[in-house]
Amino acid sequence: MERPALTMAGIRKSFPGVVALDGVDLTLQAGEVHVLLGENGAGKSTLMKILAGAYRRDAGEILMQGRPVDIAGPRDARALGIRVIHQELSLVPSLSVAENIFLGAAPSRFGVIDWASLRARAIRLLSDLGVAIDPDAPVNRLALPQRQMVEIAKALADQQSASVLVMDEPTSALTSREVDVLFGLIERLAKRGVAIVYITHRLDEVYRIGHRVTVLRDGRNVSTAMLGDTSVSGLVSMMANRDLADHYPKQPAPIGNELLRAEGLGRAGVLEDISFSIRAGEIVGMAGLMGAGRTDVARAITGADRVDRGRLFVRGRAVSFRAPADAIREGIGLLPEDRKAHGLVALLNVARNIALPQSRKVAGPAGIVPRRAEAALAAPVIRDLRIKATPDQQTRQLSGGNQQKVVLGKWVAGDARIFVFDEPTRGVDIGAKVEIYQLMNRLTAAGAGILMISSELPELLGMSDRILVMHRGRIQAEFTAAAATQERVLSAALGLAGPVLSESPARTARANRVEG
Amino acid sequence: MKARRFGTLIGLVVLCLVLWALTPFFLTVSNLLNIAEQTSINAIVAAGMTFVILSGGIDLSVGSIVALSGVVLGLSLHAGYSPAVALPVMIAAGVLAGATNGLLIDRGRLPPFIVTLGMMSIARGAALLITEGRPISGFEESFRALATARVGFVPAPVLIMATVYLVAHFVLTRTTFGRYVYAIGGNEDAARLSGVRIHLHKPAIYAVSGLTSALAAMILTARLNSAQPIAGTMYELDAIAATVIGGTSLMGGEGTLAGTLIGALIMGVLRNGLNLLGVSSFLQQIVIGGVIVGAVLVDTVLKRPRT
Amino acid sequence: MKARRFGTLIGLVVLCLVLWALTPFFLTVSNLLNIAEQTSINAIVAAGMTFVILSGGIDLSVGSIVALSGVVLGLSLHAGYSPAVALPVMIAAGVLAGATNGLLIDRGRLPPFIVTLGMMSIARGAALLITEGRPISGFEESFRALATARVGFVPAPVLIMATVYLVAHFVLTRTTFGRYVYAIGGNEDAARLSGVRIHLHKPAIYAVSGLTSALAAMILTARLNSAQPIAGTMYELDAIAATVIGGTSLMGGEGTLAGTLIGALIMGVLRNGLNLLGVSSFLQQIVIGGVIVGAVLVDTVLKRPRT
Amino acid sequence: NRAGGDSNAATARPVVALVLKTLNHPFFVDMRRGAQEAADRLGVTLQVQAAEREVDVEKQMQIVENLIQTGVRVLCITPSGSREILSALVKAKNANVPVIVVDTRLDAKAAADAGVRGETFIGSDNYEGGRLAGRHAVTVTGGKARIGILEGIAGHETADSRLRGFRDAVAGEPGMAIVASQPANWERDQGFNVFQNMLQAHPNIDTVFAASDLMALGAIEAIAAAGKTGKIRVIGFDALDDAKRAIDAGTMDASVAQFPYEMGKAAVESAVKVINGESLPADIMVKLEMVTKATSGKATEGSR
Ligand SMILES: Nc1ncnc2c1ncn2[C@@H]1O[C@H](COP(=O)(O)OP(=O)(O)OP(=O)(O)O)[C@@H](O)[C@H]1O
Ligand SMILES: Nc1ncnc2c1ncn2[C@@H]1O[C@H](COP(=O)(O)OP(=O)(O)OP(=O)(O)O)[C@@H](O)[C@H]1O
Ligand SMILES: [Mg+2]
Ligand SMILES: [Mg+2]
Repeated sequence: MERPALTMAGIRKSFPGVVALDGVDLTLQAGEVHVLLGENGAGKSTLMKILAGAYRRDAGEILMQGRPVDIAGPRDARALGIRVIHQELSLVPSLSVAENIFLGAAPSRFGVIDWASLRARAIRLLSDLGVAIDPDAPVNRLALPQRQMVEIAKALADQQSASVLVMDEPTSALTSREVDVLFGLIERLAKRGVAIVYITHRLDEVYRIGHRVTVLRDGRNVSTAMLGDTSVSGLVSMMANRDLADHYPKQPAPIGNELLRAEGLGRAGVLEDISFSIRAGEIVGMAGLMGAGRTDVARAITGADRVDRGRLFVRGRAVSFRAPADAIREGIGLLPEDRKAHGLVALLNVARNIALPQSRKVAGPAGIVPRRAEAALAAPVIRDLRIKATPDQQTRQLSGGNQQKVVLGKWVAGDARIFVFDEPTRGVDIGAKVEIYQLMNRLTAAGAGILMISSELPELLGMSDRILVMHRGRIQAEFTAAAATQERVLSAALGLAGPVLSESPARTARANRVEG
Repeated sequence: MKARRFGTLIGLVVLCLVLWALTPFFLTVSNLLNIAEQTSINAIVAAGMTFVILSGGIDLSVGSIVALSGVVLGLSLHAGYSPAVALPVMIAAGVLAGATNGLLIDRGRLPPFIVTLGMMSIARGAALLITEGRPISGFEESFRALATARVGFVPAPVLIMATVYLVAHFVLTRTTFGRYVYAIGGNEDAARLSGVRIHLHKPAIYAVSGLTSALAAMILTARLNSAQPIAGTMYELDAIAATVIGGTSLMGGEGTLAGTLIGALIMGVLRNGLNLLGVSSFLQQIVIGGVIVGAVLVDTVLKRPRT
Repeated sequence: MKARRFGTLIGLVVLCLVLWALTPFFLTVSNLLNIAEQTSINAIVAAGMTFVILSGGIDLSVGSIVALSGVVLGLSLHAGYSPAVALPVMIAAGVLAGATNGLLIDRGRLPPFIVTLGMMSIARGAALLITEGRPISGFEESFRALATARVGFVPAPVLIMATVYLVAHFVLTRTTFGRYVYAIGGNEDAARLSGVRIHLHKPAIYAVSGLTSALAAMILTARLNSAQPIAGTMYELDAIAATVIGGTSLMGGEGTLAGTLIGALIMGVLRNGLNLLGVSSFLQQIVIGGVIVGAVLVDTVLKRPRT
Repeated sequence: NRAGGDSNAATARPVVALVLKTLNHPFFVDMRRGAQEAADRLGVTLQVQAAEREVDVEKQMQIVENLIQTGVRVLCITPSGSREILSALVKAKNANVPVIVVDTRLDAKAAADAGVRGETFIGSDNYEGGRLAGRHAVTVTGGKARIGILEGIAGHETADSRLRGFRDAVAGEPGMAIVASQPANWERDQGFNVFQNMLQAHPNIDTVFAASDLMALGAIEAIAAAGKTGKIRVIGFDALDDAKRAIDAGTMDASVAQFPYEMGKAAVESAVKVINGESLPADIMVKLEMVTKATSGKATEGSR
């Protein structure tokens, strides 16, 4: 066998109170796509951050082409040809897309930037990636998936010198179309001899592009194998040390009364004529391509954004939300898409984050919080969702997937009846995903209604009772679970199919409704 | 967080040890009471400032609000109202000015720095205007007792300071409002989406700062037996320094009141010590600047995680 | 960003129109040149402040650095050195003080507010110490020309200001250093992970602020024919106000120098106008405070996206 | 309660404290030098302390409280507030530290109420100085002038007295018109800017009164910039060195001299008398003088 492109041997890293990595080995060959798997908090990102020079290792060594190297900072890593797409996006919001892509590596002479060449190269790169993003737009104008594409473009900015490319959950915010483009690109790079580390929680992707797989558990190696020699269930049991019988354990609940109804919601330039309903016991899926407006719907019905037009009913009663607090009072909970920006107060501990929406209840009328009340509220949530953290830990110290579970936990702990989940399983490991699905089953069984926005079609198809498909700010189509297939949903999302393919309870209800 | 508070406390203790070694006048009961009394005004202002900074804001107007509420108090007392009337009126003035800051910041979505910079100028101008620039002096003993009385051997301002800190600490650690202060400072968007009514709580946070400024003005007026429209100049810098030395992050979301109190004491002890040692005024400025940076540096080094 | 700059410009124009309507003295060539000249010092300090604020920091020490580099200049000139020697020396003093800020902030990972607050006190103390509190006055005409000369009808300080702005604008918009300023302010972690040498650029950013403070001190000293250790008091607030009125975000990462210049002009025009109108001193403070808040409010309303 | 002070006093030279409003102003720098000269001559240790800002009476009060702890024998003070400082002086009295008041008088009634009595007052009257400046203006302009005034920090006692004195002196003269009065906050660069602006609105101003020389010196540069040197009389206050040079150069007309050096000297001399148990007169008035080109040589000598 030829000399490995990169070897990490015996890597140790501990944070105050946690051993994140405990003697981990990883070997990469040039030209391979090496999948790194593990439950949330297994240490995947930490290992890659050490490679990127973001953290210093406590022990262990790193060899490139057989030679030991010292990676003291991000610049060293770059100089060695290591490129990393981090799990938590790291872009500069106010700078343009083009500048972000070439940040730290802009073409310049004597410190003066060559803008023309910078733009031209950015445009070329973006079109290689097959995305239509304005290179001059400031990044803070982009939606999360677009930012993710910029992040990918940034890692590829000077591919010529890249020998190792790390992708930490690059597709967690992407829809299938962008995923296809990205995979094409990964294959081309691998052919060119780049060693690629690919971290994901989407097991379907593993077999599409991976050559070898390394599984971590609790900061230790479990195994490294050729993917041809493993099965999905084998991987799952390696990661979780248990078997998962069913990946989409949908348990239909009895459908009850209407909980929420939107009628003709609209906001200039963003949403148009959004009408649908959610009934007790129902999971309503919502599909769409990047930027279709799903997040805007979620925000509009939870009081996060104002709407220009339309009406909203909760249990048949017209409501108008001035702030999310009003929606929460009506029993509506929103799990936002971007947990870092909208979901977590990173400096607060886990218990206080979970208790935040329930503060009034925790505190009672006088507004005084009894000692440990929050911890008491949070403890069962931490247990039920298997969050790898203590109630007193700051949430910023948690792994990405565990942070996601904390955000979810905020609503589970309360008495919301209507849940709006925007990408609920983003960055969540396969075991936890199933737990979340089971949680959704429990919620619907108890009479709750759920709007689940997701870019993972299998999960939508597997868990929804109905699926709404959005296209350019409108509801393009609506399917019953039985009528929905991958192809039909996709073509609706692309705007190819007719407006409504199946009978739509919400629309029918609206057509038959008597004014007053 | 605990390590951090600890770090600042070490700084205070070291400072005290150094002064104890350098001058026999430092470690006497009367001097320590002296320091506590002198620290009280800055400490009280800094308590409100801590609320504001924890919420991710800043309040430059505290000094001017001290002046404004002070002259409101002075005028009320001179107009013949009893302290039982005049004090609520002056406190209302402070709270109102603070709440106005908060409303402008929240409703107008303006940077706190600018709004409170404007208020700094406006409140000062108003204080000068209503007094025509003259101090209002000479109050009855019943009122002056707020500064001069002693309970046991503890001066009244120190008692007031202790009460303010106990109440504020309770509010910050044990009430929903306190939680919201941290949540808003940590991530305002997330707090809003979690049902925190920002429109209610932001003005309240700045009102707290207005309230503590008014309480400080009360002590100051009693102490000087005079309400001056030019009082409180630069108080904002002292209060911010105390807060930040005490470990509260200017980014918001992180910090404690105990830290702020220690921060205020460090500044008070330092000034007192330099006076006792007879250090020249110019050198004092250099030493104070150095100690401010040094205190935070020690604290940061102690707290720094290995990465 | 463009809308925002536009908003502030509208504010400036409205202010000018109001003053034009109120007093015949406002819109004369000589008065406008006056304003430009009077604005130059604050504008130059604010240019450096803009670098610092764009990078997510703040510099409270600018006023003290003006004083310190001013007295260094005065002492050098009085010691018989020619301006060709004295000016580089005083500029080095300013740059050094600024770089020290930057090094402490970067290496010590200290909050810029605290470090520059410390430097504010230290540099002021140093300026007082080396002059024993006395001004240094009376310089040769060759040096004073920096303030008194005119090129055509344009006063030298205005030319210097224009040059500073052109160069600074070029640096901010066209060089890697300039873009790193935005990147560090926008997301320091991202900048670091992208290989930006924070350890190099942060001290440089504060050095720029020290440099502009020294340039301002040069004009101020020539203009007053005197270098004073108490010069520059409160310059930090004026410079920050100009920067923020000009649309630069105190969170860093967003803003322009053109905006800062407009912000400085708004403040200059306002002070000039109030003098021309003979507004009473108390009222002036209220009006200035109101206009600062008002200018940013108008700007924010114009820029606000509908949500 | 002053055991520490006593043992100190027994072994070392007696300590006299001089608490100034500030040391940022040449006026007080001169006062300190006078005091130091006397202290060296008379064999006492001088401790000089000052607040950073002239108007910060609370900080001055703290300094007094702290100095009392160290057992100073006599406290000389230039009060930042004539009534506000009394609270601190009461504490001095309770600690048996005699007080000598310099430059700014205590408010007589408030002092009596508080039971505070300074051993003596050394200084000259700011109000009188203002009147002196006003009368000088009337004399040199022949009773006909268009006057611009540069005010100090709003609400500042010293500046206010000087202004009142000046205004009272010119009030009776129908030909003396005050056309503009603006604050320049006691700063040189603000004196420049404000007067430059004032000239725009009132180009026919022919006389300036500035409540301190710092502002007057700024105004002189503004006048030079407008090419009006010699056409506008500038009257200042404090007779700072820079001002005297300007008077010699003819760019400034006059300044009221208060002789801070003399005040400082007299303060320490009086303190030593207090220590020796000698009695002092109630007031030690230091002369006020109009420094003009004719007198300036003499004046410069006098204040050194
Ligand atoms: N800065 C930090 N401080 C303290 N603990 C940390 C820090 N970063 C990571 N950890 C801990 O280290 C462990 C590994 O985290 P890491 O982010 O590497 O997990 P991961 O495998 O990437 O998980 P995920 O799939 O959820 O992204 C977790 O227990 C986490 O809480
Ligand atoms: N913060 C923002 N500022 C400006 N435009 C935004 C912002 N967020 C989203 N948009 C724009 O609004 C449109 C709808 O975005 P939205 O996030 O609702 O889409 P989505 O269907 O939820 O897609 P996804 O969830 O895959 O990002 C897109 O064109 C997007 O670019
Ligand atoms: Mg991870
Ligand atoms: Mg979305």
